[in-house]
Amino acid sequence: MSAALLEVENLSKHYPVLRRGILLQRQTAAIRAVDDVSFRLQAGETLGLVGESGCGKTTTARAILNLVTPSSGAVRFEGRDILPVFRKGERSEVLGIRRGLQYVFQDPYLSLNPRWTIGETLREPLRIHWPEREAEWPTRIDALLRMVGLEPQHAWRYPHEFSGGQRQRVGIARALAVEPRLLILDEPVSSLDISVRAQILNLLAELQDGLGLAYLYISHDLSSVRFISTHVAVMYLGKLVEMAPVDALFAAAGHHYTRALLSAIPVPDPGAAQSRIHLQGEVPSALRRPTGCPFHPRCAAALPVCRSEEPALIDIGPGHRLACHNPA
Amino acid sequence: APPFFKLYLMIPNNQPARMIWGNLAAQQMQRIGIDVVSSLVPFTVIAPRRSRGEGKTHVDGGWDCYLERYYYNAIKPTPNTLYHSRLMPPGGENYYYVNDPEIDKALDVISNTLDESARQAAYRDFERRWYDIQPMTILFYPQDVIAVNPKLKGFDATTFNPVFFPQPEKWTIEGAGRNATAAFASWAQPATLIPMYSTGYTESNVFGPVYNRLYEYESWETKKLVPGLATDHSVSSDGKNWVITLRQGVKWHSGEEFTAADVKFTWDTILNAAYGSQLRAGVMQVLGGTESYRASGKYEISVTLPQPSMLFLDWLLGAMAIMPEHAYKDIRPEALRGHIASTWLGSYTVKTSDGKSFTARGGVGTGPWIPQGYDPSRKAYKYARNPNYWKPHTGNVTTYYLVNIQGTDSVLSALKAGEIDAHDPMYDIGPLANTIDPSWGKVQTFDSFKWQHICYNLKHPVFGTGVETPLGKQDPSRAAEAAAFIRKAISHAIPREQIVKEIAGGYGVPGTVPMPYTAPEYDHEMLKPIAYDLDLARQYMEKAGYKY
Amino acid sequence: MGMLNYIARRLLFSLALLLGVSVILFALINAIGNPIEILLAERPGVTEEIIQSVSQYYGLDGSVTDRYFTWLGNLLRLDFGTSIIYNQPVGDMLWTFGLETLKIQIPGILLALALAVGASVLAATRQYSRIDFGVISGAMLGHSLPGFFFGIILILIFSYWLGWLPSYGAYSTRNLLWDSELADGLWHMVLPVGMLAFFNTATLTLLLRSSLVDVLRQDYITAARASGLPERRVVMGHALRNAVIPVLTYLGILFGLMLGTAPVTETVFTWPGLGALYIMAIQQLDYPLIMGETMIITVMLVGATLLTDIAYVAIDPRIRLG
Amino acid sequence: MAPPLLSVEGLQVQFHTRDGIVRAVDGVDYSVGRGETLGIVGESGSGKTVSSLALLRLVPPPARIAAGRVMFEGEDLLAKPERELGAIRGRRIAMVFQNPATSLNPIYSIGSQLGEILRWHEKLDRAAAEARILSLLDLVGITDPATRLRQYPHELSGGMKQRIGIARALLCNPALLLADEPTTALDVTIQAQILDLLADLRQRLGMAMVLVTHDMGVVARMADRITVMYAGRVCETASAATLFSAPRHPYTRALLESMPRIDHRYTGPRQLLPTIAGRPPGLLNPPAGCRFAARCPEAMAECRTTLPVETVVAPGHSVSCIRHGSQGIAA
Amino acid sequence: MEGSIALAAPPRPPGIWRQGWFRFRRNRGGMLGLVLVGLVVLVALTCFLVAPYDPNDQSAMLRGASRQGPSWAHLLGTDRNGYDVLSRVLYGAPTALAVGLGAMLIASILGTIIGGIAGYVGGMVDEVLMRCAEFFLVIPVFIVILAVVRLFGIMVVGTALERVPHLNLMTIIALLGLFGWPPIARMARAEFLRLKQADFVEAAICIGATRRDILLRHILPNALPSLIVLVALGIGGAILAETMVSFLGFGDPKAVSWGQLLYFNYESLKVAPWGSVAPGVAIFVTVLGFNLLADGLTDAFNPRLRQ
Ligand SMILES: Nc1ncnc2c1ncn2[C@@H]1O[C@H](COP(=O)(O)OP(=O)(O)OP(=O)(O)O)[C@@H](O)[C@H]1O
Ligand SMILES: Nc1ncnc2c1ncn2[C@@H]1O[C@H](COP(=O)(O)OP(=O)(O)OP(=O)(O)O)[C@@H](O)[C@H]1O
Ligand SMILES: [Mg+2]
Ligand SMILES: [Mg+2]
Repeated sequence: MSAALLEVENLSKHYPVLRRGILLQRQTAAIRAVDDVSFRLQAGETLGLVGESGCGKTTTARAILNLVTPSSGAVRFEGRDILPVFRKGERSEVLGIRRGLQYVFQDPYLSLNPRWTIGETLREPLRIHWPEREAEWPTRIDALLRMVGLEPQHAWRYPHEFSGGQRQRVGIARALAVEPRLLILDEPVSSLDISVRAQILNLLAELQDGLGLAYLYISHDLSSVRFISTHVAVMYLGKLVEMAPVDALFAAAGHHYTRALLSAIPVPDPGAAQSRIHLQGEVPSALRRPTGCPFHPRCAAALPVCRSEEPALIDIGPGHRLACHNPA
Repeated sequence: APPFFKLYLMIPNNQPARMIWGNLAAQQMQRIGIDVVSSLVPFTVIAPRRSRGEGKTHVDGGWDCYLERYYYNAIKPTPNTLYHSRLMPPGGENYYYVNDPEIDKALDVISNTLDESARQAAYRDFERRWYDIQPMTILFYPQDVIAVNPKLKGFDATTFNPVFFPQPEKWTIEGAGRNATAAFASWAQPATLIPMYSTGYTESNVFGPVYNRLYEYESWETKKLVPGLATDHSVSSDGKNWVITLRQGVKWHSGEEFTAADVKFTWDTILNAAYGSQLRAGVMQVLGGTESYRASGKYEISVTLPQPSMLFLDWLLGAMAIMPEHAYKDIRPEALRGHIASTWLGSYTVKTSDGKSFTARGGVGTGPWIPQGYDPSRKAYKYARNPNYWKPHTGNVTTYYLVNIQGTDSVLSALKAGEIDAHDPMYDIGPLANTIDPSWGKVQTFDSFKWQHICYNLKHPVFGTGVETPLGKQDPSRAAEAAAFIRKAISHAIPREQIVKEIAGGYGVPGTVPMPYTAPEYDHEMLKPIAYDLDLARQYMEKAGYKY
Repeated sequence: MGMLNYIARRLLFSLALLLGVSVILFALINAIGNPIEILLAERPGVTEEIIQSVSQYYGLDGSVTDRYFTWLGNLLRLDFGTSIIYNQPVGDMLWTFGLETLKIQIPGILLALALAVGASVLAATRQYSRIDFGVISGAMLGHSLPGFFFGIILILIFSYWLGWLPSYGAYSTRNLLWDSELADGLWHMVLPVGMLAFFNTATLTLLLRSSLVDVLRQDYITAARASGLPERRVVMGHALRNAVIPVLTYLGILFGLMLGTAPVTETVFTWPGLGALYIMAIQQLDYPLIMGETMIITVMLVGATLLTDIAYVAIDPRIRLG
Repeated sequence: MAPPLLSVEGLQVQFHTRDGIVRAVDGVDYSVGRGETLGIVGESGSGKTVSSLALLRLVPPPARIAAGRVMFEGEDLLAKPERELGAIRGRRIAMVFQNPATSLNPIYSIGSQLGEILRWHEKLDRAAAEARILSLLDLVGITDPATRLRQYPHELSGGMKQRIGIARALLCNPALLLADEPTTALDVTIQAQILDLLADLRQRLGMAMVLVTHDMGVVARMADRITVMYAGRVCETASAATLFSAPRHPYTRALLESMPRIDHRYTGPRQLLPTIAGRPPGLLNPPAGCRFAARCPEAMAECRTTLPVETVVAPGHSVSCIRHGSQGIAA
Repeated sequence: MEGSIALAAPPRPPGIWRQGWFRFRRNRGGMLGLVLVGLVVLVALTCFLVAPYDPNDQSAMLRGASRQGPSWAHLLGTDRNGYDVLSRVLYGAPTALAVGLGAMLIASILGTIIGGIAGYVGGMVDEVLMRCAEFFLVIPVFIVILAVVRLFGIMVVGTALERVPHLNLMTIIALLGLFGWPPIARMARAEFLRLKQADFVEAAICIGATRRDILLRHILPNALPSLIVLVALGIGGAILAETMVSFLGFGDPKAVSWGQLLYFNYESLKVAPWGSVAPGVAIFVTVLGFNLLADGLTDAFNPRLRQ
């Protein structure tokens, strides 16, 4: 296997649950938001990360970028262990890594500084990374805007003068400003209107082809995951439960949770016969995680062993990994 | 032109009117070339500076000059206690360091002579000298003005301190039948109601009707001393030996009989340092010590004074309330201030010698009114008529209240609403007198014994001793004269007439010397009003060597 | 459990707060020197001996720290000491004066709350209407009117010109209204309570209206309407209770504010309460009284905050104190 | 043909804002038969919520219902006095809201919120009300209903709250259920559960339902007929099968095409999604003519000046598009 | 920098402040507030030009004309001191503004720094600072001001401080500032807390912005509008507090303040109402101005709260 662009190894993030005593607080439990997650992502690929709300998708992304400090684990970007660099590296080293790896946020309304024009927002990365090339900034900003399908004169506008889709384009342009190799996209279209979604998805696809980017595409909208991803990873309660190339997963999901997830998506076709797998119960909270396989209380195929033993993520096919005692 | 010198004027900040004329005075001084830095301060700032400043100037921690209201301790003027050069702080009360041989001489005579005409002459000497050198600038004599319920008859008042107090036993409220209730408003809340602890009329307003004195004033009109608890006295020719005969058959409110032991007890307590009486220093000066008096009979006191003193009769006998030995002697000295006898909050039992007991709700006295306690939320002191009073009540009031009401507006509202019948003169209602309708308030004025003045630190090198004046520097022997010129200059710069008219609402008289305007000792012939004349004032400044 | 924990924590904090306030104030008072000496220096004829003996009586003869701890120790036994000026136990004075203060403050708040509820319901349910505009404008004007000045004007009108209401004090000495202490007491309360209520109604209305407007926009209100509940029930039962929640905190603060500005209110109306007492204590440097009063007012404030916090929990099941 | 249970005719709702009049709903017509499920789809801001609230005259100020009729069981709801409308709200027509977290009053327990409605409408006593609520909670699939009664909304999960919301709507056996995006705020797996529940209830109780959503998948699964809205107006109404198989309006078609589909393979050479360019018009000063004209690939000059009116192009299929058979009125 | 893209630049569209101004301009109350505040500021700046008399001129008294009703010579009459009421009221404006602005300057600096640190750093620091804020919030400010003014007045006697002009006023301002910060700190904390987790701040972190950049370029400017609203409200409050202190006679005797004017004149309200009414109205107008301004600002900058 060639060296992966991004390699995540046993990444965990635990949030302490604090309880206030009369004088001091003490930790009574931990929310295991991300628990021992490992995956690799090759250059040019798109890994779709799916799962229900609260399963730890965003936390994984933020931990990779050191926006939250991971509790344990390692993240290697282009073969380099980046967490120690974030922690105590030189600023130039940190900037080097930041250049390679960027983040696009879910909510375009919140991800732009409302007090800055788009031009100012886009100038910021240039100011930080190439302060010496000030003369080139304006042309670069023009180019970025065009690249995401906006007009150069949009640089003078403020975020509130844009629609959601346009804002998301700006968010992407900002991420692209530093010429990254990997974009982490956290539900980039879920807050957009249906008719705009396709525009952004297309843009992402075009950018990927044009710039050779790799994406970590986080979503709970499986249709768009299917459209954009080459590989899919499924998370459940902070754990990866299945990982496979996209068609393999949609064709032959191994995990009962994955299957349930897939069958829960309503297909826009009145005739479609939907054999649905009913999932009982609600998503358990990350705070009160069941023992054994985290999915077993909702799983129709649960065995006694599922209750006591946590299944490991093992290879079951080419690029297909699964954590289940009783695969479908 | 640069100012001639700088002086710091302190204006007590507790009374708006005084602050107003203080400001005005400061401005006027500026107009004759003095740089005045005035500050409005609480009296608690002034007092330590003046009692412990050792005569230093303001910048050195002492003081330069400030505004004050003053009155003497007795109805008969007693300037000897305040201006004698022997009585400078910390021992005495000559806070201004008045140090003038002529004044000293006159004061000695006033204090000690037994010859009334000599005393009158000395008063005149004192006034003349004062008028000449103006050790303080007397601004004006306020006139006391109050408003009373038009139905109230027999009301008589003065602000002479400490024996002024309302005398409701003489009041008749018309149309109220035989059992009238009367009420009187007093501005401030008293601190303690044990007579020897206070010289203020805030307190004597309250405890006054409860106690008696050995001599009392027949009326405020005549200001004549008549027997009270004493019936008579005799004096030796040198004025030192006194024998006082006491009234017999007087009963304390508890039923105990009043005797000479009570008088001795009163004086003993005042002189006993453990009680911390504020009168102690003054009484000590008059009596010299506890050995100078004794109960020479059940109804007789013999006193041997160290030197003759006008204060003995006019102050000690005429103004000092007598306290009951049987009721107060068992109260520990330090506890007396906080005792119910002093606060009137609650009740306590007084044992009499015949084994009976009496429940007291305040002080125990021989006076016409028996305390019925204090209602803190109403701020009202209640009194009941003393049925066994040794002198008959002449009015129809049987229940009497004394209420604390703060504020001029409030007191007038109360009068209008019929809640009170009269009030003390602290309210300064002069400016509002024309808002009072005769249907609910009768405006009444009476003699005041106060005056307002600007006082100077007479150790100050410029306007006190004069050594720093141009004239004083030129000719040190004329330094004192130069300082007097400056003080006279200031005196002429003060528009007294206007102050009286504008600030005191016309109720007052321009001032001259520290002598009550209505006292017989005030020489109206000699003490012509001091003109407001800035030119004259500037001429005096020039006499002191300053050039405009 | 969480609640008890919270209260315990809160009390602990309040204790620290009280200690802090008392230390600062004590230090400040003592920085000016022996208060007795300053006090008595004002009176003629006071000698060093007298100062000594009086100081001793008031326990002012030790070092500052000694004095502080004595004071604190006495405080723990609820002994606030004796007022230097009035020679009365400070505890008793605080009690009588405190009752008088609460007598106008609490009705002031309750009345204001009632009026504010009425006005804001009227306004919020007719958002953008003329009534709404009127209520907001009125509340804004009232909110900006200096309370004490308003009080003075009230006295001028109702007491001086019209002569309907007494302008000072809490009681009449004589001539009680209808010969009844109760009626007379209530009569005296009208103006001060009116002023406090007016002032607070304005502020509360501003807050409550905007809170209510917010709540009325909420889905659950639409849902309640969609369920066919009558408008009255929707507004009073569903909206108002929710709208009151953010205003609750302010009620605590408001009470504090009223207590804090009691000196002004009580000066204007010559009310025999803590505020007036405080002014006297400050003017006369009656340090046991100053200390005791500051403590009591702080305690009342802390208590009010605690109460509002508890009221929160009672009204809003979402809030768990812990 | 029997008259439909509900028919909305020419409904107009306007927001009188400081900037001017926002024509949020500008002439909407649709009808729902007894027992039928109508799906209303449209983009955000197209007026779905406002139009359904307007049925019960629940639009918030500063909105005003400017025109139209809402005929329900033979009466015009818009003309009814408030008092009589109260008897229809919650009883004959009930609503389920989009966000279960905000549509329950946070400070009352579940039992008291539901009980209040029952006691008001049916004048039931406490015990009878409670019994009915328990049976309904059971019906909507809530385990341990007795405990839930005493709980507060914040103590329940999102799915559970939505079930309660549905139970609340069903309390008085309504003839029509208005469900405004009942599953948008929920997770996919929970959404599937709720949709199942709704489908099940509709069958068991025989109610008619208006299901508002912007998810084509949801309407495909649930609706008998579908109305597509765009910028405050109806574009097209047809039976579910027709709409998906033979959409007439360019907007409907573009909408259907532009969605990535889960049942489609996208691997291999990169494919792009067909998209609709531009964005919906503002409703403050909506363009004259067809609202979609500016984004429509097929638009003619006439489209920009002429307002298309809804025209039946086939039985049960009506379209508002000049190109596709509808007439227009010149603006 | 900005000029460099000017080639293709169309006229610059309104920025957030301009936008705010547009929204503000439509708020009638806010505009009225602005006008009132503008008036007070104008008066404060020009009082020494427009006031007919020196504020300390008591000459009316020497003429026997104190407490005179309005006349041509004295448009608002004279007061008990013989001062010209109009001049006194006009000269009160700078004092009021000094109090309001001074106190809020102190309060907002303290509040923003403390609240900012608490919100940004979080954890134990937050806990301690917020306790501290609560401490100051629960202490009855007004009571403390009275005590401190009185005691401090005695303490400074004989020290160099005594010669500082307007020491008393400065004490009051300092105290109002010192006790005025907690609400601002709370707001600043909430805003910093919110903004520190805002997506655009995280985006800036991803881009490699330094902490300084984040605090000064992203968080602070976005927190400002909410804080400005509080400050505008606080100014009115501070002015009111000072007048109350002065009204009780604890104010700065040398300062020409409206509260002082009331203190001297309210007892003669019945015979000379102009002496109290004029300053009362001045206080009212000023406080109303700041309150309306704050309200308009809320509307303009925090439409979130209004919608
Ligand atoms: N700062 C935090 N403190 C405590 N718990 C947190 C924190 N941030 C996230 N969590 C918890 O971690 C878990 C995972 O959250 P995360 O945001 O990563 O989920 P997600 O998969 O992105 O969900 P969604 O689809 O809703 O965005 C959740 O249970 C959440 O409650
Ligand atoms: N308070 C308001 N003031 C002005 N316009 C409003 C207001 N509320 C809603 N609107 C307008 O009404 C139009 C329709 O809103 P509505 O909520 O019905 O849309 P929707 O189709 O339900 O959208 P969504 O899918 O986001 O729920 C929107 O364009 C919106 O701009
Ligand atoms: Mg997420
Ligand atoms: Mg909607």
